[in-house]
Amino acid sequence: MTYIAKPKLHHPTLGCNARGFTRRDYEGKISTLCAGCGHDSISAAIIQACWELDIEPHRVAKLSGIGCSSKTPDYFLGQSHGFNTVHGRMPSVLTGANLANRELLYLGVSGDGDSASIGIGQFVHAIRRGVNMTYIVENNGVYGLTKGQFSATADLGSKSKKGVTNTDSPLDMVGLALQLGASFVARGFSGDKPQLVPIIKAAIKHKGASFIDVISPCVAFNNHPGSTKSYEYVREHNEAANRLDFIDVRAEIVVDYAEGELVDVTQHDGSVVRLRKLHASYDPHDRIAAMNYVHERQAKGEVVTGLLYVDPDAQDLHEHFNTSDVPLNRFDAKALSPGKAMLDKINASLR
Amino acid sequence: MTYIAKPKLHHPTLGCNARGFTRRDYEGKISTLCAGCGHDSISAAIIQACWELDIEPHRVAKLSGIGCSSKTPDYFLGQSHGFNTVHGRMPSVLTGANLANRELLYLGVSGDGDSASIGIGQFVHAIRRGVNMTYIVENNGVYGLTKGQFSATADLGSKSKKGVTNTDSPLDMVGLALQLGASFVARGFSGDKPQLVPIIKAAIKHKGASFIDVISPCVAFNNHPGSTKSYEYVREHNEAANRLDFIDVRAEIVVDYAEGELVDVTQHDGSVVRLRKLHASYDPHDRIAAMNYVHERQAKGEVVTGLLYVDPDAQDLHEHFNTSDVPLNRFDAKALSPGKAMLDKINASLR
Amino acid sequence: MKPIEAINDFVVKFANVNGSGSASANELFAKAILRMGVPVSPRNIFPSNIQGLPTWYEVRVTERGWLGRRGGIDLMVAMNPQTWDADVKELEPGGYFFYDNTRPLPSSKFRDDINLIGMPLTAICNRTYADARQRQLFKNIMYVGALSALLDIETAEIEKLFTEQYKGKEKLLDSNVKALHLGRDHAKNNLAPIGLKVKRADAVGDRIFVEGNAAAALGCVYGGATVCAWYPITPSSSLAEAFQKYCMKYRVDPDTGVNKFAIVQAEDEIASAGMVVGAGWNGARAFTTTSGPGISLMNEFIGLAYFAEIPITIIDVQRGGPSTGMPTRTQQSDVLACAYASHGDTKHVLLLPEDPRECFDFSAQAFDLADRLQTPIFVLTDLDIGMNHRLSKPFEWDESREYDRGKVMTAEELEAGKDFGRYKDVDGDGIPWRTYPGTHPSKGAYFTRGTSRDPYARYSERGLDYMYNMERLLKKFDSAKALVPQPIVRHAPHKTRYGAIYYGSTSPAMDEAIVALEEDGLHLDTLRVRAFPFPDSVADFIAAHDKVFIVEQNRDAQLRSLVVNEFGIDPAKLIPVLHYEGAPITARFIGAAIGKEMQNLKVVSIESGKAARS
Amino acid sequence: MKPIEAINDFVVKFANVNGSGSASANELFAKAILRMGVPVSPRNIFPSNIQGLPTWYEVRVTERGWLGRRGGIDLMVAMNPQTWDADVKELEPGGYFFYDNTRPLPSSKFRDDINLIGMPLTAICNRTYADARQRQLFKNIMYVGALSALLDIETAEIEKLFTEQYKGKEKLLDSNVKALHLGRDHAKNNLAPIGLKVKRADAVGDRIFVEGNAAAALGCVYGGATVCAWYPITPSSSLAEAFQKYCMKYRVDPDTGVNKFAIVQAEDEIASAGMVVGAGWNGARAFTTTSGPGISLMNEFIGLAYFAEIPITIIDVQRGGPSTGMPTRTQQSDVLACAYASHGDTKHVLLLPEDPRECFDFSAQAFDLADRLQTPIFVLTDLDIGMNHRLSKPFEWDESREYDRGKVMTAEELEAGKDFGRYKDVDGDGIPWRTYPGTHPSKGAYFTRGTSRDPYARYSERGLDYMYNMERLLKKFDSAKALVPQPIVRHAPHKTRYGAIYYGSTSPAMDEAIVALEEDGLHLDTLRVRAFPFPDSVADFIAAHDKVFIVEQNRDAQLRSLVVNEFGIDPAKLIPVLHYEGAPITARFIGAAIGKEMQNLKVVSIESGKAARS
Ligand SMILES: Cc1ncc(C[n+]2csc(CCOP(=O)(O)OP(=O)(O)O)c2C)c(N)n1
Ligand SMILES: Cc1ncc(C[n+]2csc(CCOP(=O)(O)OP(=O)(O)O)c2C)c(N)n1
Ligand code: SF4
Ligand code: SF4
Ligand SMILES: [Mg+2]
Ligand SMILES: [Mg+2]
Repeated sequence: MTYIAKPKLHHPTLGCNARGFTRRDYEGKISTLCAGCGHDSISAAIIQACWELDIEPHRVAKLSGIGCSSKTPDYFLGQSHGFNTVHGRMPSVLTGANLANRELLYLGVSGDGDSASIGIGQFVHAIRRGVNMTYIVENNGVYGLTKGQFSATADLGSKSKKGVTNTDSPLDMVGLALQLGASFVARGFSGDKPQLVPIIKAAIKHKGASFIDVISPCVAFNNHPGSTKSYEYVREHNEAANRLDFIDVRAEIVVDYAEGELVDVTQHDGSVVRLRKLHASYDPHDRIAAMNYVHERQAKGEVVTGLLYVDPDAQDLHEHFNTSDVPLNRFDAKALSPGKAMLDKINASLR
Repeated sequence: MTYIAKPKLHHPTLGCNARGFTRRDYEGKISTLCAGCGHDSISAAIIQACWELDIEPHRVAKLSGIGCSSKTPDYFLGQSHGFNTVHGRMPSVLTGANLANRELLYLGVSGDGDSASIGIGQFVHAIRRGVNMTYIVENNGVYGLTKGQFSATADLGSKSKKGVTNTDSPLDMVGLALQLGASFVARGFSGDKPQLVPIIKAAIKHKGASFIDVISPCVAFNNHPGSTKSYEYVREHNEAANRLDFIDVRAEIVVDYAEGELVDVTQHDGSVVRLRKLHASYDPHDRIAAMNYVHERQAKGEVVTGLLYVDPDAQDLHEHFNTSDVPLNRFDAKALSPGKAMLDKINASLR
Repeated sequence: MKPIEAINDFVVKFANVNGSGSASANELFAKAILRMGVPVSPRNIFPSNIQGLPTWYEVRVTERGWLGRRGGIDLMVAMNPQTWDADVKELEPGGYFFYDNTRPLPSSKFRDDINLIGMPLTAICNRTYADARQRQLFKNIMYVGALSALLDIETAEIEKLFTEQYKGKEKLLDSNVKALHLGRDHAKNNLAPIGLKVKRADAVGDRIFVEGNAAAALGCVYGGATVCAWYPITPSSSLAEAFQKYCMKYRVDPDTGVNKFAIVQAEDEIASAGMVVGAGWNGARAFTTTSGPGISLMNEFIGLAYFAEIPITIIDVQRGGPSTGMPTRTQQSDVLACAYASHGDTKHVLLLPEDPRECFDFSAQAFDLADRLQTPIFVLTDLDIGMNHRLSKPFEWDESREYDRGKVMTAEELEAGKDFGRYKDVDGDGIPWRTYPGTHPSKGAYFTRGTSRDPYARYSERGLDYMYNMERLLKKFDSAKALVPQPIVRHAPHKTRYGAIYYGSTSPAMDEAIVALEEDGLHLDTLRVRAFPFPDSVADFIAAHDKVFIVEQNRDAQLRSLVVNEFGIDPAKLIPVLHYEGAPITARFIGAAIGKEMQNLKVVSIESGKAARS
Repeated sequence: MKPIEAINDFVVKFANVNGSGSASANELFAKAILRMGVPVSPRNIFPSNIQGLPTWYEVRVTERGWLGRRGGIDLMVAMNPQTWDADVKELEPGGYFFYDNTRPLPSSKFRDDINLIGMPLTAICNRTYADARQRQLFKNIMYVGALSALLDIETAEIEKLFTEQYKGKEKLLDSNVKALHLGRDHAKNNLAPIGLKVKRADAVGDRIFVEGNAAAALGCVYGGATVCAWYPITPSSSLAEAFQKYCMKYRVDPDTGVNKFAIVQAEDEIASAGMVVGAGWNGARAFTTTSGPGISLMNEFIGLAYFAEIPITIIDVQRGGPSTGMPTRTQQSDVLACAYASHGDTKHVLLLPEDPRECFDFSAQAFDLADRLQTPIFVLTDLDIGMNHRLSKPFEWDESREYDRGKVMTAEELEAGKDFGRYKDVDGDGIPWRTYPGTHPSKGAYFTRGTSRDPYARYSERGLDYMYNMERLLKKFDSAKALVPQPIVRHAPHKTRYGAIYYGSTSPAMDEAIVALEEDGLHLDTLRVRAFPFPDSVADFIAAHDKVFIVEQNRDAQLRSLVVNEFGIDPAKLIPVLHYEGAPITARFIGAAIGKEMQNLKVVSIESGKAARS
């Protein structure tokens, strides 16, 4: 049993953020995942990101499907409402929740089985609709909770602990998200917190469907040498497209290195994502170029990480729908029922 | 009520093919679709392709979901078994059927609602698995049978007859199929039979998952000016990547025009797809290039048609599974039950 | 053979080709009669197809106000060659057969016990109109004109309907009026009068003429639904589409122009259910509408909503099952599928409206019940009510009505230190308290899941925690009995040992059948069930009778098994009367079935009576 | 307080941390006793988690062969600090508490009515092994060694098991033997003897020791399944995985090396069902295996297979519902969900195996039934049978057995001009003929659909065609009664007015309870239902008794409502005995529940008897 509370998360000092919360205030129940599970590191990164963004914990809604990864929302943001829905169908539940109250922050946490296998349909459509959410897939290439069967992101030809070989070509969630028109697409690695935290922060601040594919090794079932989802492999083949700093609105921007290699992305709320390019070739505003970049690198066996595409002017489902700023769950009968007089008119029109 | 039997299909002469079948032998019940429905033209093209390929009608299995498009298998190949399954789930039924008897030809006919909306999940996974089939989406951007609601391929911002505006970004089935690793990807137009017939022939001869997206206008609900799925629009913006001739094994190849502008693709069975390139830029063997090409053209509002990608050496699910050539549905108890002696051994091992 | 004679009491059936524009003409015909103060009850019998297949429109003209399907046709308007033979066959002896005699037909195509009314519609149209489309459309108006002459329908009423319909489109108005009179005059001058007549009456009252789906949609608007997620499926699509229409009319903020609603056409029924669950969890009133296949797909989410206790509303407009079944026919065959939907031990609340008025009332009430009971509420209507115009009591709304949002703990209450156990029965009714996400910075947050948990929503695999929860759910279900619409009992003029239970769209046929049976001296008390779980009054009603008929429109007597199951009543007492061929049940069918049974029972009881005495 | 004394009749419970490798050690313990000719019945109680949470292994040692769960613990092996208090609490007074006393514990952590057996396991391990993993693993072997000394388990048997397990891995073998003796010797030298003993006996016979899931998988291999499509879900995954394992062993053509099977791990349960439907339609024997949530998702396809009449087999290894429920606990709560699965009027065939032997038999038979009846066949097993080793009659297979492929019309028959109506009842049993796709160039092709059709499979919306089909399906369902496994009746030594009906995993507890009740002079006849639809013999059994108990492991008495529903029996006669907290039902529970009821009934009947006389 690993304790998110301890070593992994804690800064030496239990500092307070602008709202006076310490990291502890962003933690949840004690994790019941395997010692060393990548998912726990992602929970830690989420906690860190929310703390740094001064988010009020209770203004976040955490939704997940079923799986080890989907259990994690119970292990962070203990003051937020959470919903462990059903397997593969979290995107629809999140969409509905988002429609009911646009004021909360929506965090969707899922696994590769949950999102790429059973859930790919709902994933596709939630992205298409531009639901305002941060959607994190904790991608380990297997079904952890059911003891190591292949998921749809499993490597072609990889062998399971039970000796079965996978013959289906793997789904590339990042390529798919780009293809589907997600307005924020990134990939991280549970083993690289410095890169992951700002990605999560930028995603949370992005308005629209933010998708983060996080490679998160399953130490119990898919961490063997050769697995492209193992710690070793990702460490060796991690091809960071960029390093980013997330600069919140309040902070003023200090340029601390040579011009030219910097890309600043200003999001709708004025917050800025600053990318330190590691590849001249690559431009985070060009969807088609991003797809290419990812496909080419992937073909070379590299795991491209970083913020791969962002459309800072994206619209979300509520804008599409022109829904009121007042959350729909707050209206009462007076606001919603057209009233008796109108009903009599309607009756008259039906005679 | 339109009669597939008449004008549309019939060649002046009721000629016989190598197996002695006339086109009539490939027809089915009288279509009950609207006069002018694109789907009827696709049925006609299928009939033509099967006739030209000398396929024995009863060796084809036709599977579909639910929708006007999914009704069409009743209107062609009357001597084939057909299965009008449930909405959006034809791919799984076809997969199972294919596993049971690898000797038949599997034709999956579906609509954009059936495959892109409710069915996208099963579509994705059937393609990933490389099921040996010809999968045709009769794409009109609407739900015809339920009277004109948007499907997932509907244009962004288009207005339905009932005055609702579509705010979801459309799915590009071709881009998706390429992304998913389909080994044969093409797009046709119900109004361009000369191009469509050879595409269908090549697809049928391809071993692996062949996907054809056929733009097929719905005259009842989505043929209005401005609809990218209308006859008018496609005629104007049809950007053929190539023109192809399908040359069956038996026929010897007559080169009838300048070298260089030709690409010959020889498939596993020796049959040849000959492409007359219309765009130098473009190479049907390069998946990533094909994706680019399609995305760029699409961005310009063009409808790219033709054979866009083919991997002539693709493997199918049976090869992945190493299943016997003898169809699984043909084995009897002697072949399948390990027998009494073995069972006694097993019992012994359990004491 | 004597020609049928009847005033304000006959059935007209139009046989058309779908997509030919006949629908509006036929509706015009029905409405005109209604405007003369004579109740009508029309029914569409349409194919699962867009254009070119046979479609029928059956209008029952009934001054006595019998809105059920009667069965039998007195006047056939045969406009579809494809179905000619069947249409000829279906007519009652002495009935009238109106047809297009432009092309002469051999007498073999007719019957000699019916009255032929030939009119050269095509000829007249071709003579009058150049454009093909016009010929097609005005032919329909023309036969309405002819019928108005034959049946004494007041042209004034028809013209009034035209003016309402074509406000601002004067050209269309005139051409329609012209076509009408063309037909009417031809009939006047060339056709012999017939024995069927419409006579102005005052039998309609303040009733409204509306489709159940529109009524239910309006009920959702008034009931405060703000989130609708749906997937198109016949016969429920028009409900969601009506909701969209009404929202655009009544839910757009006049000042800001923003929407106080969100409607998602989801990718399928699973997603629709999921969205509704998410919205319900987050405190919005949310519903989906579907039909049988959708219910099957929603099973997993229904189980989650039951066990995690999420308020959701599902309106199932039933059609012929199983599987894709008969998409354009009516049935009451999802009763069991909904009552016990999903794996494991589950029970769900069902509301069973009889007509548009109750579609409105129950849909609105469903949201109160969902919030109060924190569980899925099913409104089970069907194609017969949903997609046909039905004469119905006008809609009513009490201006002072507030929504019952159920047990929602507020930030204030939490702040005040009120104990919050999400799955704890603090009030003894089995209904726990909930909080909306985002309510309070440090209190009231909980983790919702479909797995077993303790009263404080903490994950638990302990048998005792599980049992506590499951038994509380039973208690909650019991609490529902008092909250749902109560049954309606009707006592026969004479005391009787026989009763009948029925529900939903069976109502009008049942009312008529009861009167017919009484005319034969067969008396029954009746109880109309309006919701599940059944209040104890249903058991009392059964206890008070020797034999109770249960009339339903399905094969397996589904409601009957619910009655047996929930009350532990001896099934021997409950005689099923089942009609499930897809067309709505008729008074004649019910009357015959119950009549026969009662005769037998009488005989038996007399004999056993004898036996006893001897 | 007297220490418990018992020979070959006690319950040992191991409390461990999951993922700590205790499972194999505990199984070793159970098997060793089995090898001494003494029946054991072990049960895993595990969490829905991979590593670090509490897990228990309960072994009942029972020379009399009672394989049900007894309840109560005589010897607790407490290896998990997390659950210490609960484990202390659960022990019977006078029971033995075996624990690791490396770290001294305050007496407050114990009870004074139990016997403590402290052994410094950690100390010994740390002393003996350097490597942490070894310390962990061998600690388990060591306590088995100690227990072998305390309980007189023959080391020879344990060592034999080692040799079988580590064939070829001598190093492992030796180190295990070493650890075993380390523990055994320590116990011999330091621990006081206890009152529980294992004595060699001859009570096992030729029975095999196997998990129901493995048995069912083997049944599928023997039954001729060639296509398996599944989606992982506890507790069914090990069934599909066993099928894979057996196929790789017995279904690879020795000459060509090709597979005579195809197994797809589908993307979800909807796809699994769809693939099985496609394969069944195309003439292959196909099955899927799942648990509750999967059944909910398969609902639409189940309805299609019922209505389009496609042979498919679904093995549902039931777990605690509703929703995600209790994934690692057992229940019989999918009975209704399966029997009436999907919208519209449907009824499905259920097979109800009691143990691994019947899991094998019924799974194999399911494919014959599916082909014969052309409909979904459900095999309803559960976690208790499926995931625990259970002593069971050995598997049997008649070498001459052929598969019954049902009514499949051949090319020859078609060629000979035999009339083919896909949905026509030509034999009077409601079962139509079918053709495999590709059978004949010009005859026998048809279009399969989920919509209504005529007997020749042509699309039809006619009520008569629909009714013909629906009533034929009822007839077919009736024909199933004679084909499914028949109930097993047991008559009490004394004539009795009481009966009991039970099924599935309840069997062993029931057998034991009956004997206990008889010892108290309470006699019941019993009937074990083995399939649905129920043959009439079930109704006869009920008719022959005044009161019949129906024992099941669910909340809502699901099988009882099937009995009432299908036979129209007065529910008052049927007394539900329900156990559904997630742990398997026990003989003690059944005995207590039935005993109490029967005492009451006796009293009542005597009094009413009096009443009658007076
Ligand atoms: C409908 C349904 N089918 C199957 C399951 C069983 N199940 C639980 S988790 C899981 C897979 C989880 O895989 P993934 O999403 O990758 O999460 P991980 O455990 O790998 O983090 C499955 C198949 C379920 N809970 N519900
Ligand atoms: C589970 C289910 N949901 C909904 C429907 C209703 N339905 C029938 S066809 C259809 C859409 C068909 O659209 P498409 O696949 O594009 O076919 P088209 O009619 O446009 O050719 C829908 C929603 C259904 N039959 N089953
Ligand atoms: S099984 Fe894998 S995914 Fe699950 S907790 Fe353990 S390491 Fe993590
Ligand atoms: S509705 Fe549209 S898709 Fe359907 S038949 Fe008519 S034209 Fe074709
Ligand atoms: Mg995973
Ligand atoms: Mg379409």
